[in-house]
Amino acid sequence: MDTKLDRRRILKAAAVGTAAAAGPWFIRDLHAADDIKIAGIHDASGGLDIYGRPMIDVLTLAVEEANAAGGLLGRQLTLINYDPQSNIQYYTQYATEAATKEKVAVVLAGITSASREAIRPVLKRFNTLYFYNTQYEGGVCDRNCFCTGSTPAQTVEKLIPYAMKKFNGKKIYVLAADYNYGQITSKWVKKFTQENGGTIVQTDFFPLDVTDFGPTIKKIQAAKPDIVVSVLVGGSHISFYRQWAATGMKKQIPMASTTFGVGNEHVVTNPEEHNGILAAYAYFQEVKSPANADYIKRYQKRFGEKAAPLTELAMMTYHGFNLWAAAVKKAGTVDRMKVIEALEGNMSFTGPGGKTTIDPATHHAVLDVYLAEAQNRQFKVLESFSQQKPADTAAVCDLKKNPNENQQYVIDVKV
Amino acid sequence: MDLVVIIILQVIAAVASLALVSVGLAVIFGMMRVINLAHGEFIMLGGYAVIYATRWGVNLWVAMLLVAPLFVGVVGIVVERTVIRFLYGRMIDTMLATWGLSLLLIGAATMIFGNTTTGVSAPLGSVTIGQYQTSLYELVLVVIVVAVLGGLMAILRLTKAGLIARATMQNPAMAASLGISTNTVYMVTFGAGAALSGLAGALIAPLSGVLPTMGVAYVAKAFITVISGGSAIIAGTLSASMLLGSLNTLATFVATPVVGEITLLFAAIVLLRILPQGITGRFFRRAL
Amino acid sequence: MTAPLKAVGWVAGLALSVAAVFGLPHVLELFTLINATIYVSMAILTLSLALIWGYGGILCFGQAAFFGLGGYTYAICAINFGDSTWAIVLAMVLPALVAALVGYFIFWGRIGDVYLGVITLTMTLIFLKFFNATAGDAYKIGRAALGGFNGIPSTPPLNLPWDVGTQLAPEDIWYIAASLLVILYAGSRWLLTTAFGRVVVSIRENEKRSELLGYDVRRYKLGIFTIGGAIAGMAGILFANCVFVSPTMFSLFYNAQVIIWVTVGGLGTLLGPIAGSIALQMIVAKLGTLQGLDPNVVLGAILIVFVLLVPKGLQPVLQDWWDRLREPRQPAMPAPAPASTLRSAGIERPLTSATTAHQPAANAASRP
Amino acid sequence: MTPIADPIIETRGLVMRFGGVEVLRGIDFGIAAGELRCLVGPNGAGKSTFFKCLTGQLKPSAGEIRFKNASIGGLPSMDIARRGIGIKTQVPSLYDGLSAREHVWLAVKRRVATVGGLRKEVPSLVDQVMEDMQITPLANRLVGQLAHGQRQIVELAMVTAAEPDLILLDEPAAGMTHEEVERLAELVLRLRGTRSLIVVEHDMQFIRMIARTVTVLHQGQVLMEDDAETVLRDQRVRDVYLGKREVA
Repeated sequence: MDTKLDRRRILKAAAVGTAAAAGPWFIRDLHAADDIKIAGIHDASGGLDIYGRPMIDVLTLAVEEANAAGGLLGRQLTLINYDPQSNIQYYTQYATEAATKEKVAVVLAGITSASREAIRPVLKRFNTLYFYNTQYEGGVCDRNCFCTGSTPAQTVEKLIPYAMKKFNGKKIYVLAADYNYGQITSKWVKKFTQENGGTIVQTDFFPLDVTDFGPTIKKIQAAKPDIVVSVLVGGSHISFYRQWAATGMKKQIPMASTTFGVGNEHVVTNPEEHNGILAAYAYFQEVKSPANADYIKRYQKRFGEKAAPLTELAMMTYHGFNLWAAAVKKAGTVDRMKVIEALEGNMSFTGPGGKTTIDPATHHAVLDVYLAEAQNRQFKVLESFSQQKPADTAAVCDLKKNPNENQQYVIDVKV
Repeated sequence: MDLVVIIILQVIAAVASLALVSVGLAVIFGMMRVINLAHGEFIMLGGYAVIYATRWGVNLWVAMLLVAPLFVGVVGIVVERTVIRFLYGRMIDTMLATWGLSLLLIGAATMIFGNTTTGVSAPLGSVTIGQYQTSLYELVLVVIVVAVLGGLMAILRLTKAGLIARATMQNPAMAASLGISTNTVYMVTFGAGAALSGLAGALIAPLSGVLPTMGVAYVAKAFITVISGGSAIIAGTLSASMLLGSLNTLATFVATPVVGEITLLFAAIVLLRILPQGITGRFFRRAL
Repeated sequence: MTAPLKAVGWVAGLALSVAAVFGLPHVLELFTLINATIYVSMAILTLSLALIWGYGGILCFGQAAFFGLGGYTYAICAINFGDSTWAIVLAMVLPALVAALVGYFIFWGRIGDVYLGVITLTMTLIFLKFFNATAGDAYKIGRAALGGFNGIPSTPPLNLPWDVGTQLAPEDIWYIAASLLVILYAGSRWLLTTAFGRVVVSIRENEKRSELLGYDVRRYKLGIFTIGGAIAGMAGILFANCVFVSPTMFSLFYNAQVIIWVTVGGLGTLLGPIAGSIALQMIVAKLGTLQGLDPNVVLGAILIVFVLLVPKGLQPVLQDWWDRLREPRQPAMPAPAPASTLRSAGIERPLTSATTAHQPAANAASRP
Repeated sequence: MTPIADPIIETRGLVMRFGGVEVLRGIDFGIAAGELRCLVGPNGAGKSTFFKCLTGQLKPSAGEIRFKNASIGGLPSMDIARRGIGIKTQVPSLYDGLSAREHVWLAVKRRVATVGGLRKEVPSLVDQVMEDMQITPLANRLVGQLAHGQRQIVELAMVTAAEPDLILLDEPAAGMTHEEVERLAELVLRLRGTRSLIVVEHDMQFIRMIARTVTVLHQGQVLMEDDAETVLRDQRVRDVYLGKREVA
């Protein structure tokens, strides 16, 4: 089928009819004929733009800096940013366009797992390298796809015992968003709770549009847990933190979260609603390192003092881009297979988020993980754990043995 | 025992909030037979009115009870003058036009305010009932809803404006022949309905946060509640809110929020199958 | 139109559509062709609503429910069977069955106008909430996990009937989708000329009268509603092949879009809504590429403007203009000043179905 | 009141209440097969409500309706229509967006489906009705565009095309020109004998043209029933009418 597609693509006249011309939202810098094109597909509008905008900014800055430093292999880079408007349909459309029309060397894209799973088969089919740079539930096993975000075995594994120790509690109540990420992550929460001698009193799942947590808060009160763990996602779920504080429960039961802060929850809520919430990610803007301080200076210089706070999603996009760039340099070409092979040679990059190394067996990243506490609209980094392995995905995926695998495993968490 | 009390309080709160988000739509539907699908966006505008008023230093209660209803009421009047008044008697067309308005307002709000949840913290703190705690604000909310419905009833029953409104509602042609300007009545009614929606948005803001797309979550529920209630404004809204709100909350307690929502929707379908004219189409027919 | 002219029109239309179906793949790039296929699948969904609302007088606020069900049924069956042949059949039958059930519930319950709208809307919301809540392990049908909010990303593409090995390329899916649109359009036109279709239209025009003549209006409404469900299901299959299935297929947004397309294209016409849907999708996609302008603003404005200024929709208005161009007014009439009289002349014309279709609803809704 | 030996339709103690208001207060009424009966009475006497009960548009609160020896009270309109009652309503109930021919076609098609018959005969049957009713020139005109009198005729054509055993005509002459009224009377007289008819009318001239027996309704009850001349001369009837409106 692939050869057929290629032949057609060559035969096809370049003329584009006026019909169905869904052009991208271009941010094109320079374009000489021998530019290396790369594409970013992140939501700049719609419900997910809060996650997407910093990712777009970081990627734009990364390409600008790379070009200022002379480009890659002596060629300039052209970044095409597509805005899928938080609509899954546009993800597939733009991924197809990036791969077939623009013939980009790499696509950095996707926020939700749904968007990733929309793009992944398209890019695999059209032989275009794919980087997914978001924290997610783990399990993707596809040689064409590199996942640089953290997965539960890297973050939740640290977060739960820390919270249990700090708050001196064993009974945990879990609130999770009702979709893949929440379902799978809550299983990991259960696993790590039990491994540390705790119990899960109850796990409740909430559709992403739920804003009324009244009955749930009463249920939590009745269950009397020692700790509440939030795996809530998105704008609607922010109302939980407000309602929780309004009932006065926040002073009584402490909270840890696998998601708080990624959507700037700590900026939107008030200190009395979020102080003391624990979270663990592969990056916090507050991480103290010279590389990070320097990067934030550049970032704010480019996008202004009020630029969106940097999250793991944004920073791993930066790391992802740089890993790809390093691999291209090593391979001496943008050819997809050669770059994949270069990345599989334990390619690593050290940046503002610490050191990120590609694990050749899973195409996930070995990362530095930070544990922090929300404090007055910022995070206070409490501890860091260097070079955490993607043990969850590694349990189900070995691309060295089975390079032709192509699926997302739902990791069977033994609980 | 405490749990029973707390569940009852939760049910009451749920009924009150359902009645609150529906009453603006009910006024417009009951008086004018117009289904305003931009209702959710009026709620959203009420929320933003509170956010911005408090940012500019207005007292929270003043912002919620005065600024937001006034602002959204004015928006309602503008909408009525520019769009709705050309479409009286064309129910489906008004639905489509207000649907368009809804999209327009969502888009405009996204462009102006950004697609980020903002909010204000709930005032008043919490109260303890036995082993349980609940937000005092939620209880005050119930009192406010009762006051709003009571006030609405009083206006319709006791004032001259109410009489005129009821007369126009019963028989527009007759009212017109008595020298009542139905045009003005409709304009004021639409404005009042919008103001009530704005009030709802303002009162909800501290609980759920404010987002350009927040209306979508309410419009379907309010729509279903109002239609299930039938044509009587207050009795209809109240009876349907009681039925649907308590079913929703109880199912949420027993099972999950999804089951709660689905229970509400199923109840509405069954209700409409049994009583195709809504609850007040069959019972409390003389009520307001 | 005179008979020969009509025949010429049909032949020309057929030639044009054949040219479009088979010509576009040679002109368009692959990604544009895939987009075009998506537009066509949505046009088929629009056709289903144009049929049941415009001709059956049933304003269904939940047409996307059948679209989503078609998509899900296709994905689940195709994953389980491995072969898409029976999946296609089931993905048409199941939405039709659900439409029949819902229709039985509605029409035998004598639920009309706005109440019907509420019930169909509620129905989609139930599907939306249900499918959104299926992320857990418990929600697996055979080998297909429903996937909750994420949907079923690995929806298998169509294969040749009973030949699992030969999966269809995007171009082939375009041929199928585009020819299906042409066939369904022609089929709908034919349906409306049959006895069944004419009775359905009579019920839209005056339900009470048809009843007083002895027609069982419930059955006719059920029939057209079920057909609409099946067509929407087909649209769902095609959409699943171009994108993939997810709960958003049931969302308020999709339901709203379809209603907007039909309104803009012209209620009581078929070609108008089809053209309207394709044009508006192109506009919205184009707008998505402009910075700072939210597509919702434009979509909303278009809807308001159409309801206020062009309530009949595009096709009837264009047809008026065309008729007027071809057949200038009788000499007895004062010479028309073209621009200004066009609108008023439009009102003199027979009440087209677009305006009359609104009447039963408006009447029923007025006070007793 | 004379009991009728073999009535085609008969009501006993027919009552229709709306809320607290009793619009029909126990109507006993009947006509023989092939009879033409006029029903008169001032506005609000309950004539249209009576027709709505007979055609299933309203479900009577009490009482019985028998048609061809079967009880039909409360049956859906559709069933009653199929049993052979046709009605021309007070405000013409037509399909404004359809042509006159389509109206007749709908009626003929329904009759063929109920009674049985060859489908391919439908078009010629339609043509015949159009011819009989002298509306062939209007065949392809949209009914929404026709003048009021023409609309009345089209509705009548449609109702008769269904060949019901009993035809109810609610103010068929309203809004017609003098010539049209004459043509209407002619048509009605032609139907008499083969069909049973009940005609509600205010136009006394029209009544004189067509009717033998007249039933007077007043305040939801049968006031009197007699031959046309007697009824029209009756003082009570005059009072009843003059209380409300002039006798036309």
